[in-house]
Amino acid sequence: MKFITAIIKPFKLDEVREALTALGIEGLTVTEVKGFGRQKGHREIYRGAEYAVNFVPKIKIELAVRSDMADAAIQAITTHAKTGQIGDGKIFVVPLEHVMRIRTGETGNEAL
Amino acid sequence: MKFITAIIKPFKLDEVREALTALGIEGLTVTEVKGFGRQKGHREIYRGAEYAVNFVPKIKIELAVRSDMADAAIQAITTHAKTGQIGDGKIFVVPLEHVMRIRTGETGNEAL
Amino acid sequence: MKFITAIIKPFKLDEVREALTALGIEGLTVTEVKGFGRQKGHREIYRGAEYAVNFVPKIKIELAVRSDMADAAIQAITTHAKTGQIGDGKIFVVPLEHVMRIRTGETGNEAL
Amino acid sequence: MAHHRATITLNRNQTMEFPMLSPNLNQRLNALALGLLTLMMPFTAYAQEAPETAALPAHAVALALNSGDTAWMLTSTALVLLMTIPGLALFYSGMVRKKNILATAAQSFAITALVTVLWAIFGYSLAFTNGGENHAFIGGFDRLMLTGMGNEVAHSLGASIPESVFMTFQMTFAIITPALICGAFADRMKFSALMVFMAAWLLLVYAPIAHWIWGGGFLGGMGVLDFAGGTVVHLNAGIAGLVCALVLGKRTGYGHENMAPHNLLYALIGASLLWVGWFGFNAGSAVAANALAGIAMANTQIASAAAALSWMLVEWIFQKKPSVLGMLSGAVAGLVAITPAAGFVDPSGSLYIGLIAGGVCYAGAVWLKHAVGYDDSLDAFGVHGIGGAAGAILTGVFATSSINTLGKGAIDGNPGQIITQIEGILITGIYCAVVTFAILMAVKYTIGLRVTKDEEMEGLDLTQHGERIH
Amino acid sequence: MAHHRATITLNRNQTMEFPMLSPNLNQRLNALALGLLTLMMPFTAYAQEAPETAALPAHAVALALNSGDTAWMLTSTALVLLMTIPGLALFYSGMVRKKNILATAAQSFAITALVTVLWAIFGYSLAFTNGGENHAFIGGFDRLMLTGMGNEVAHSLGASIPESVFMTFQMTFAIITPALICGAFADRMKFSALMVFMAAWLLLVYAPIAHWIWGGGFLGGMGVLDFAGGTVVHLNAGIAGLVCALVLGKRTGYGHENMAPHNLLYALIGASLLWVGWFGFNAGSAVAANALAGIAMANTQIASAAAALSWMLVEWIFQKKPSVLGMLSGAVAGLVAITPAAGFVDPSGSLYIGLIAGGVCYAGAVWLKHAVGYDDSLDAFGVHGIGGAAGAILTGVFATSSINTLGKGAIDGNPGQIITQIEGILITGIYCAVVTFAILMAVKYTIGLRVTKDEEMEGLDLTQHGERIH
Amino acid sequence: MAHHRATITLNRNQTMEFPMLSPNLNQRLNALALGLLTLMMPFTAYAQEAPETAALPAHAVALALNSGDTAWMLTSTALVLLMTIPGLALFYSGMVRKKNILATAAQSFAITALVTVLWAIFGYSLAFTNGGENHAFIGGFDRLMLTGMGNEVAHSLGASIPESVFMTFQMTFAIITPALICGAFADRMKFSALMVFMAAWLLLVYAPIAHWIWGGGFLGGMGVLDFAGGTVVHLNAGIAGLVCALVLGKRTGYGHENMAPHNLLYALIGASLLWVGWFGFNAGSAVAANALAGIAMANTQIASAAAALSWMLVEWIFQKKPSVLGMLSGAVAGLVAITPAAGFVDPSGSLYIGLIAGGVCYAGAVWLKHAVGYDDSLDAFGVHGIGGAAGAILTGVFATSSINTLGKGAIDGNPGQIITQIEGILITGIYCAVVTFAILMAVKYTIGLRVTKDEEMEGLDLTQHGERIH
Ligand SMILES: Nc1ncnc2c1ncn2[C@@H]1O[C@H](COP(=O)(O)OP(=O)(O)O)[C@@H](O)[C@H]1O
Ligand SMILES: Nc1ncnc2c1ncn2[C@@H]1O[C@H](COP(=O)(O)OP(=O)(O)O)[C@@H](O)[C@H]1O
Ligand SMILES: Nc1ncnc2c1ncn2[C@@H]1O[C@H](COP(=O)(O)OP(=O)(O)O)[C@@H](O)[C@H]1O
Repeated sequence: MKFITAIIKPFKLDEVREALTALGIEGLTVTEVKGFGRQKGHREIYRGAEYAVNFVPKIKIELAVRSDMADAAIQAITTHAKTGQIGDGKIFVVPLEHVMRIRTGETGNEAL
Repeated sequence: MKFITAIIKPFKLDEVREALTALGIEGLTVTEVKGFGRQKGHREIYRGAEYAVNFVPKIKIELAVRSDMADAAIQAITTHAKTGQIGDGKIFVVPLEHVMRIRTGETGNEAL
Repeated sequence: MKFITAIIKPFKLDEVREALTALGIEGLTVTEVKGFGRQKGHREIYRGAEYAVNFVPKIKIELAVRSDMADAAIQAITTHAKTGQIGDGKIFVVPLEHVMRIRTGETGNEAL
Repeated sequence: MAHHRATITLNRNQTMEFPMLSPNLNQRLNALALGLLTLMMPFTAYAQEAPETAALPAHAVALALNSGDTAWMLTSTALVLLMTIPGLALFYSGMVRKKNILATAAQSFAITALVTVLWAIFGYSLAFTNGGENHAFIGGFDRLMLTGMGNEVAHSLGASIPESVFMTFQMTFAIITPALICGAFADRMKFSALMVFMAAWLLLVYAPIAHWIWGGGFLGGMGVLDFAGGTVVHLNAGIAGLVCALVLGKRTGYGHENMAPHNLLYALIGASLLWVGWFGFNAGSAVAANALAGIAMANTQIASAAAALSWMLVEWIFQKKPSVLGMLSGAVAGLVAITPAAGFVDPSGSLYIGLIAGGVCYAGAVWLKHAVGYDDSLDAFGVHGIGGAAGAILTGVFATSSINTLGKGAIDGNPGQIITQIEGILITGIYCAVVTFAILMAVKYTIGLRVTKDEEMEGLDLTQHGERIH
Repeated sequence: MAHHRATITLNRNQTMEFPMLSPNLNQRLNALALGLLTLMMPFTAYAQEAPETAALPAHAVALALNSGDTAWMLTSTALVLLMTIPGLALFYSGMVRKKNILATAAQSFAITALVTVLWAIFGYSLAFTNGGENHAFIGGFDRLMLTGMGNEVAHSLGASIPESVFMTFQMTFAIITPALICGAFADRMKFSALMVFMAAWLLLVYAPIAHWIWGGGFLGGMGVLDFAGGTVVHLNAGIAGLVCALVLGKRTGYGHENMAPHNLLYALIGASLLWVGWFGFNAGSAVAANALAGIAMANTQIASAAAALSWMLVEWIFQKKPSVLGMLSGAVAGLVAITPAAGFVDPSGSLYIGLIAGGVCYAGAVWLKHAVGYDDSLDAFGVHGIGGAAGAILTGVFATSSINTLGKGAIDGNPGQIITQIEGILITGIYCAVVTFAILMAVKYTIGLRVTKDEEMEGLDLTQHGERIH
Repeated sequence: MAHHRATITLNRNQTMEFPMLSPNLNQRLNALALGLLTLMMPFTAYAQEAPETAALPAHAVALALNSGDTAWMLTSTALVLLMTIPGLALFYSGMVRKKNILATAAQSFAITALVTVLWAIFGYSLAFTNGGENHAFIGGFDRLMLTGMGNEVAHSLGASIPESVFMTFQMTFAIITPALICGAFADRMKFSALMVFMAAWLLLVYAPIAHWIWGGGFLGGMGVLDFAGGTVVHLNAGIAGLVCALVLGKRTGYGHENMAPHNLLYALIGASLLWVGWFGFNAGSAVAANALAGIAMANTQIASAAAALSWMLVEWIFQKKPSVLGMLSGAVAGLVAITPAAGFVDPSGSLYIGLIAGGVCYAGAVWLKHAVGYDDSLDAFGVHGIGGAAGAILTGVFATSSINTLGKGAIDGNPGQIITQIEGILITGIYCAVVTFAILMAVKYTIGLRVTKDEEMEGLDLTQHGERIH
């Protein structure tokens, strides 16, 4: 199994989620994060002192998937999170050793 | 060492934390997240337009543990986070390569 | 490639970020988290009932780096996040299998 | 309200007083009325309508318009409304957890709407008109749906202002009293149950008690001093709150879960608006823009400040830190305690009342509540019940005829007043407790009082109103 | 304002009336004026300046100061300003998404500053002074930059208060009207465009219409009843809002994106302050502290409450839950609908008006908007346009001479009044729509009306003001 | 306050004036007093007590009650209290970081409580009673603990309102002045130190200066024009703030850390309530509901709006964007600048004063502060100090006897007034600076002024009050 972490632009969340659901992925976890990267943040003015805010609001999606689903999932995220403009985000994949569904105690693929 | 990520219901946090402390686990990190899964979110009404909020508030617990502690920790989380109802959450485990305590520079198990 | 997760004290964020940029690291993701560990939280009073808040506000930095950059990055974080007082935080490293930049579809090191 | 006590007196020995006082008084009044009216071009019309006033109901008199008094009472009405929305709405919602903020504020808002309509339909008439042979216990029907409240009529408790202003001013009191109760059962009552309970409570508890003390009923006749509503409003709401807290039971998780307020700044805005609005509540109860209103305002300000300081100090000593919530609660405690006394004591009296109230209510909200173990969530009883009782008794102590000839307290050589005050507290408190309990039972066994455990955990905002703060 | 109707009458048949009325009236006025003035030590000076008043412009009269009326009008002015800042600012910003909260609130604040200055320079003069041969359509230049508004002069619409007070009171009406429009185009108009649009709108739409109905223009002459501005303020703003919504188009993502309010508690504070401030708006429109002001306040309170309840009920039935936003919108709808009627109907009339307004505006904001498909984002048209029209018509139905001899409605045997009211609505609405559209076009093709799609997505707070709520 | 200047005059040439003026004036007053009193049934008692008034202290006169004036002053008092709580509390806490929001708001609230009690005990007496041979410098003890402030007495500065009202109105000024200082040392002063400092400052700085200018002291005698407190309140608070900023030093991280406000909407609510409340502050300073109050209100509104626009414009030009905080600061700057002038200039004068104030204070808060390098965190000096000084000088320029015979400025052919105004600024400023510095030192070397670096980093909410916003 794979643990996929994707950083995307906030307003793309619904689109990406629907795409993943379409693939039959039934669960994922979302976190509001701040990103630092090529895309520069906005500038705020305060009492004449204008300062740069280096961080851009982003959404982090974490989902555990069956190994054979990983590529499809990554594909889905890329296509639907893409705007072509700087700041679209990244996808990170790490091997997932063990999963358990708390409610049932199921483990492995059944737990996803 | 293992890096355990658990998604649980918010009001179960204190109970789970105490259980883990009882096991001698001295540290963990908590994040407020939004979950998407079998458990469906609430519905909000706004100017007659009722729309579904697909995401459910959840708590993510991240903790690094000694490999020999992993199962005990998972066990503790499962027992104390469980309500038996849909939405209880998941536990994910990935292998942890390296740990360091910033204050002391200790690494490996001492750093946990 | 490595996926580094560091828990640090909030007011150290800017310093750490600058240090990492100096190393040529172009991206990272930041999350506001609550930490539980040796450092104990503050106490709040409410209607005479004083209760301990076990969690301390922390910042989680996540960054994916080229394997050969990992040590330098860890070094940079340690030096700049350190105050020497309890609660400085931890650094966790897991192997990173796959990375993709959504905008370009680049993968591997180019995607970082 | 001081005036009615005068009326009471007048009523008691009409035979001797009225014959000689009223005629030439009325002459003077009419003269002035005429003089002022002729100055208002578009309304000269009304002057002609004067004869009509012959057929006035028992509670009413011909309007002897004083534009200054009227200006102040219009303002006071706005100020007292400000106390409930947004004042109380913010004070209470600032003390709850995020998931209940909207629902808590909505309770004050919905009660404002509900009581306004019920007060117009029957509340005012039952409380402030003449009840004939039952007058000692309840008013009559002369003003059902406010009929006949024409332009040239006034209530005998305020002959210099239009009855419409007096009615609306009283309406704002009828609004805030039930709204205060909500603090006791925060986070757990069904919205539907709340609406039903409050409607019944207004009819069966507030209207009668207001009549007893202000409307010409027996308690006023007994000589109970209650300048602006310490007993009618605060003690009354506090007792009702305690009964609610006991009947509904504790919030789920009370005691072990952290129920710290989500945003105390809301509570600070609310407490501040309560403080400012209280000028209308207390100084407005002089029903005139005169020296009595002035002293009432000064006393209100001083007592509130003194209580804020004393609560702060006590907490600083016992908790090592002066909490913001403590300052706010202290200020409100002082306002509650000075309410019955505002027009009867002098500034030093109000200073003492404030200092005492801050300490006593601290004990009530922090110590007594935990000792006895009920969950008076936002201290409706701890502050309004205890503060109201303390204020009533202290009025009996510090009332001085140098401020108001209608009130002599212990320091003015009339210790008996303290007994009278306590009688007032007991009668009101017991009646309120019994009837409140009955209403709660009726609601509980019909539509039910409390939300389900799951709803309570998800929060009232989403479950009762389908909305939330993001 | 009821008064002006009287003036109209005076103007129409001056030849016969003034000669006999004014002399001894003036005597009485001067006598009193003198009497009062001599009591104000530092100002005895003015007594001497009396002769000056000989050279008064057509709209003005000598001040016959009534301190009570003046006190109430000073207060009312403060209350109406409170309606816009922070009232409306909060009501609107509480309904938008986080990224637009500051910008939305800033619109009300900036408009307050802009209109104040423009009103002082030309607005007041064009609306409320005598326009000579064009008087039926627009006022004159006697008060450009408020020159000559000395200490002993009053406006003929309120002889008992200083003209400075009358001018400032009217200013607060001129402020809130454009501010209300903002609800229709929330989240998408450029701040620069907003400032230009509002300046032009005040000059070309508000000032003339205010003159037509209150300043002595032809609509008042036609007998249209508008006690406190249902047509001038609310219908006017509502129509302008609808045109704005249509011209600017929908918010990006409207319909599929979740645009739920970020923090409805702000909206609740705002609605509450609107409610309280409305006492100044409606009761202040009596331009005196008298029985008419009293009844206007009572009616305001009752209609607002009734509408809040009826909207709540309708929503409870159709949406299964009574939303907080629904209660707030209902209360505002009731306040809007009672505005033209406040000084013409009795409490039962206001109860009916409120109950109807709540239902009608619910239909407007929830059903009509989705049916027709425009994006009147915060329901400026749904509540103020529809509520304003409903109120105007219902005034024609429920006005009764038992409350105000100046207004007879259908229930008082004068069904024709309904027609007159509808005429007023049509004339105002059509003129407003046409001119508003023209102004929008002018702005659109010069500096542009709408922010870019990216700016809209990032939010107005950051893109228009470089600030945000953290 | 304009009135006292008249008194001054009277005092100066008593020998000739009083003998002839006062008797028949008093006759008139008493006549009226009697007339009015007899109309208030419950108080006829007081009529008898009239003789008492023979033994009045030097500062007092018999009350010649004007209910309209009293209504307005009761209202003004409520409005000025509203400025501090919640107005200033929100304005300031809206500008700080999340961790300091509650503590910042609590400063205004705690100062309100503290000053109220101290003002009642000694402040009022020292500022507004007769100090005998030291009268030029400080008042006396006739009103310690407000003794003898009966129902039939007035202060000579306002004979038509009860002294209790005058005292409470002045109290609200005494409250807001120290509260304004807090803006300068936000985020870093110990709560305990703040309480001690403010108590001493009220006694040693505010009370004397208020006496010098309003209470009959030497500055008023010099002819300094300060209608509503530009010098006593704003310049005074601004200077004290600057000294505090210098003595306490900068916030940790000032300059490099991002200290952006957490929630500017709070600041917008606060600024709005300051604006609305300022009507009571300025128009209330006429101590009557008359034409002077009217013009003061109009001027207040116009200057505030003009300053908001000019600050906005300047910022738009120099920062490319008009920030919300800029509009708010501009409005407050305008309110500060018009304060001393409100009752002396005409609308065009107030327009100029506003336009200038907006630009000057922008320079003070944005440019000067960074140039000199002190950390006047929320611009207490930048807005109130600089705005207060600018306003005082501009009063000397634009004061015109066509508005108020008591004030002639440069445009009225009296350039010397500018010098007088500057003298007033210097004397007040220097005295304030010196004594403020002394008090700070005393506190610093006893209980200490500043929180520890760790406490500052954790935030004042948790460290000073054990609470926080979640
Ligand atoms: N090496 C990295 N590790 C973790 N997160 C990263 C890394 N690089 C980028 N990110 C995340 O991806 C987001 C987008 O990256 P950015 O460089 O701004 O644009 P792009 O992905 O189009 O090059 C960043 O805001 C950050 O949150
Ligand atoms: N494949 C997954 N990857 C990441 N998080 C998941 C995944 N499946 C479920 N979750 C998280 O677990 C939560 C609970 O899952 P859900 O399906 O709602 O109930 P249950 O775990 O009882 O089947 C979800 O809200 C989501 O946060
Ligand atoms: N085993 C762990 N797993 C995950 N997070 C941890 C773990 N131990 C500590 N942390 C995080 O590191 C933070 C600092 O740890 P703490 O024990 O308080 O101080 P120190 O790191 O100096 O010993 C904690 O607040 C928590 O967020």
